[in-house]
Amino acid sequence: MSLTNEEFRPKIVAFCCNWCSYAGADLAGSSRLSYPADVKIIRVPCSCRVNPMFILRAFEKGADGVIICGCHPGDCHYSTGNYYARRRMTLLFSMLDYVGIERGRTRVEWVSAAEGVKFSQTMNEFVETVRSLGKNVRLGDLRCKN
Amino acid sequence: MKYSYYPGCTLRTKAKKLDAYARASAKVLGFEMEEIENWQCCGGVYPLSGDEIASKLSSVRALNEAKVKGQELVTLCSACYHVVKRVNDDMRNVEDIRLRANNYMKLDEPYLGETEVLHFLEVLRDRIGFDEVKKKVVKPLTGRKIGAYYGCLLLRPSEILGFDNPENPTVMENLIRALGAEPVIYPYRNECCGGYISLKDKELSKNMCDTVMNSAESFEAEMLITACPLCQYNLTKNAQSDVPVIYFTELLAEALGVKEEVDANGSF
Amino acid sequence: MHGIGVFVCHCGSNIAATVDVKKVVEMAKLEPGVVHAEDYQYMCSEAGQEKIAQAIKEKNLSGIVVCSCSPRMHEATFRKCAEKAGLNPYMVEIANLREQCSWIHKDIEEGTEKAVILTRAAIAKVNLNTSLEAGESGVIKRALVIGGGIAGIQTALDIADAGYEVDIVEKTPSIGGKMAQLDKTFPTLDCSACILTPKMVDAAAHEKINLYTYSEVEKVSGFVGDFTVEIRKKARYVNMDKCTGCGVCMEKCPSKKAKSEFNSGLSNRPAIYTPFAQAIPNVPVIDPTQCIKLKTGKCGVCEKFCQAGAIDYKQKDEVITQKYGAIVVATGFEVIKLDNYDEYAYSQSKDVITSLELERIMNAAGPTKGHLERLSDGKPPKNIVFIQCVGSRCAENKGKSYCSKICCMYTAKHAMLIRDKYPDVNVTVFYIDVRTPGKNFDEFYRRAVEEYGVNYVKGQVGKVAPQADGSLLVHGVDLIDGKQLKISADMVVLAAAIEPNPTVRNIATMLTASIDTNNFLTEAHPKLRPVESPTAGVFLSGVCQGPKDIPETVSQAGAAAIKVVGLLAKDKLMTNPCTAKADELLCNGCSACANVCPYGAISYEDKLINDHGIRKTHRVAVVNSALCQGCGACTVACPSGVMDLQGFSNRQIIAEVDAICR
Amino acid sequence: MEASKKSRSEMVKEISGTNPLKCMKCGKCSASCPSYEKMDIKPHQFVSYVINEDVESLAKCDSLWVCLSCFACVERCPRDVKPGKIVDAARQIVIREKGGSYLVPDEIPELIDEDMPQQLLVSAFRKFRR
Repeated sequence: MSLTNEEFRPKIVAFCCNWCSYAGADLAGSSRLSYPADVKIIRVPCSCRVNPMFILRAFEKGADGVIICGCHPGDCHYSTGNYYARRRMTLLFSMLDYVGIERGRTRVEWVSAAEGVKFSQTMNEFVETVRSLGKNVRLGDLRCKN
Repeated sequence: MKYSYYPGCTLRTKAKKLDAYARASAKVLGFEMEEIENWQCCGGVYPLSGDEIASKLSSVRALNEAKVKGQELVTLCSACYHVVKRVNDDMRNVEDIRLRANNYMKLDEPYLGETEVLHFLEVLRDRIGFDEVKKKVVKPLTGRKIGAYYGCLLLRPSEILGFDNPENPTVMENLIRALGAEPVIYPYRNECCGGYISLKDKELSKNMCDTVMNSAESFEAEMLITACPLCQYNLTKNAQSDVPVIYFTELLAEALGVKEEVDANGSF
Repeated sequence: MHGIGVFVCHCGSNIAATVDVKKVVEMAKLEPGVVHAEDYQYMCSEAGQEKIAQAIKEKNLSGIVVCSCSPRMHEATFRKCAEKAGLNPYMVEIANLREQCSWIHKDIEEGTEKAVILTRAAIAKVNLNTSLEAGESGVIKRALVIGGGIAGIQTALDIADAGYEVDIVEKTPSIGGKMAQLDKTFPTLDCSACILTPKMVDAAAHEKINLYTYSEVEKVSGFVGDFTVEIRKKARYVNMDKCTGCGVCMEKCPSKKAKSEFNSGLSNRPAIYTPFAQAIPNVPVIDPTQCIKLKTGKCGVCEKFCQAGAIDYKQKDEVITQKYGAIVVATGFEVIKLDNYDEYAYSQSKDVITSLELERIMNAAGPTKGHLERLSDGKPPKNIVFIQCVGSRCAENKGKSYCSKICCMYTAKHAMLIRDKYPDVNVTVFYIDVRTPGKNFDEFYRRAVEEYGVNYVKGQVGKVAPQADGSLLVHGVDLIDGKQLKISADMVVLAAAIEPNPTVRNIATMLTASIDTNNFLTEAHPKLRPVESPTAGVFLSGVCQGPKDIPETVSQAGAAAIKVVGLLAKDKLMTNPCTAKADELLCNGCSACANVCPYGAISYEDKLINDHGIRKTHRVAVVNSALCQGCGACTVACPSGVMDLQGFSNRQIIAEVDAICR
Repeated sequence: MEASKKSRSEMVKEISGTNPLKCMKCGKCSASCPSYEKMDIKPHQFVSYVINEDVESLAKCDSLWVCLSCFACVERCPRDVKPGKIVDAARQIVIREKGGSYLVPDEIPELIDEDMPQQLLVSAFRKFRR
């Protein structure tokens, strides 16, 4: 599967909580459930550790999509962290939508440690959505482009 | 209360009774079935192939007409119910069929499965309630032992039809109870009568119908009721049994005291 | 003085097959701060670790990145290795090149490209790592076992024998669980009660074991080594200290219409009852939904007849709070509801029963005193059909996706016992596969066929039709002979799937232990840490983790116990140093952080702050690092951005983001 | 030849919208089928034939014309394979080809009787002809 130049390869940042989603990604890996290499995972202790600033930074630095994965509601290792994440991201995403970063580029998904299949499916879908939206041009840092 | 009504081809020809008794009963029970205008035959069987559109369109037309009138769509014949409800499910859930059907139909507003499809029995159970039906009974069928025959089309696939428990249905038994008779529960009431196979293979249908009728007889049913003209035909014609098989609406009309009136007016 | 070392593992061919490791090394060398990079076959091996240690010492590395498998696998290994070589263990970062890269990408170009980026991100992060010191916390030398079946009993006995206090919380009035309901056990056919009851007695008599029966866990807080648990002791209406267990109350109770849970609803029990004769404790409870006195105020027969004066209608639920160092979940299973399988006529015929109901029928203490008879008319059956895989191995919308594991063996057992005791009874078993992995298991099944003449038919049953004469016509298929079968049976036994006890969901939530889509508790590692939950201090015993038979349950119970003992034997636990920390200089004490902290780890102090020579006192947030679990909720809540999480700091994560998006 | 064989089994999967690989070979479909005795290829074998890409045999078999689409197999299949839909898809492939009809109008007058409901005829037409 060699890549052609024309094919758009989005940059995707995935924040995964250590207890559920990162483990779910590991399970997807050990079960050999593939998803596009465009997805790069950053491990955080909990989805509530994801500061909106990180997401803005990602878009500023050229990310085309950002996804946050946490434990299912009620299953958070820290009891309530994912609820905070959900509320914060709802606000942030609507603000991002307002400034022109389409809803399809941002997503929150609950993936448990046992859901390797869901992790891979989610990433496949998300990458497909972002691909269809094309390159992100909003919020990009226009200074000193190398 | 007014419902849109889809009679279907057989109810206009060989199964006029099923229709006439239902209308008369509905009047007693306080609801009206308004026949939709330009209905066409449902096709008798649901086209299972995912790539067929044309054979689904007659159902979509009927469904859309009910939608425009803002009414729920009622059917009496099991086959019509089965076909129309499954097409409606496609229109709700199968993107490809929804898109192609709408492209073909060119409606003012696309049809997306908004209409609720109800079988007459569901109207009795879920809209009127069997307690209400019971109150309207003037000639209770006390002492009679009656079996329900469901066949396949009303029950399966339950995932889509959601009509009743597919392996142990109760709606017709509850109706029989409401009418004052005793329901006979026998295990083959949800097994196939042979359906359209009886056109080319009477023997096969005969085997199946005998299984059903023998089972019902062994549980001492004096009579069977059904909602399907084809089941009624097969069970009457292809089984070696003297137990009569009639439409459930006839029994209903009898208990509600409107049977004679219908018989006098009807030309069956 | 900065110097980062990068170590790329081949993991045999696991990584090297789809990632060009040499290229990753080359690219890593170009990153700022990197002074050393190398690759090796197996970094986690002794030789690999030696390479890392040597590089740390020789090149005086300030931080290392290991590009290998998931940090959940070997982060601890490499941290220990760094520490031995004199580097702070928190100066280690892992780039997950196996689970997140080589295993899911097939194209080497693509895999390598991603591997380089993941490595780059880890390097960017480790550049900003700071040395952290793990704190210490104490260990409460007491364990809680939730569930009093064979799993819970065995775990408790093993922990107690090692000298630690154990409490068992059991929600029913007696310990014993499902095993107490069984008649015989495979593959040896010894009587279940004979091997279980001594263990129940041992547990009750053990000076280190304390039983809370008819009790439920209500609330759990704290963390490994220091859990606080609230236990609700439901009102028994019988004083446990006074009751002598004579049983007169049960005899005299006029309300006898409740279904006996122990007999799977096949017989009735009084409102005041012990579940079975060998119940432990042998103290009855009054079922408030059945007791005439409690419902209407009139009756009081049991009180009248109780010579010990143990009846107490005014007893109330009692909530006790207890501290534990470790918690074991042993909540077991239930048989599924059969509502979706009405083709087998379970709800339509009394003679269609589950295997657990058959256990009760075959048991001498059961509803038929051990005589094999039909529940409809009490007649002895002549033809019995067993149906396997009822609700197991199904598509998601049709039932349980998993194999319930125990059914093949218990069905062979039932078939054999019936043929042994009633040789004139024909037994047919419809099966899809006969699964008998286990010591002496297949031999056992073969005996059922070869010695006892049980008729095994490969195929399923489509319908069970109850006939007017009371018989059951079984419509099946024999796939080997290619024949549809219609067997007239007088009893049909369904091997219904088992599922985790429904209460486990709630318990898992309280313990923040992860659970899978089937409600089985997830283990920390499916192969290497099968009895530990990913949540530290929580352990798994028995079917709550996955279907298993008695021998397997007992071995797992012992394994969970040794893990608990290993934990309780420690005097101190190292705490996670990745805790939150406020910048005192900038904190304005607004309380936003404390409001979101689930552990109450943040308090406020008026502190004297030296701000560039200006000394002033102001209110600042102080994190109790012993309580902080490091979730990071506060870091995002802080409006001035002064709360940060050590090990996952804002700068570190931003550096990772930048490296990925570069 | 190989290629066209393969495409026919793909066609069955496409038309039926089912995945025969989900089958665990329990035989519950064949245990439930009311036409079993008259079938030369049994319902569970249908699933297997599609997996093994032998739609040629299915196209020639009698089972196509005795399946009633009663959906007992679909309702009871624990793996949600929907064998009835597979049979129907194979039948579709046959009747869509020229000369594939199982019912010709000329034979109808002999087959019908006075009481036969219209529903029967339209159903049979749908199932046996394009």
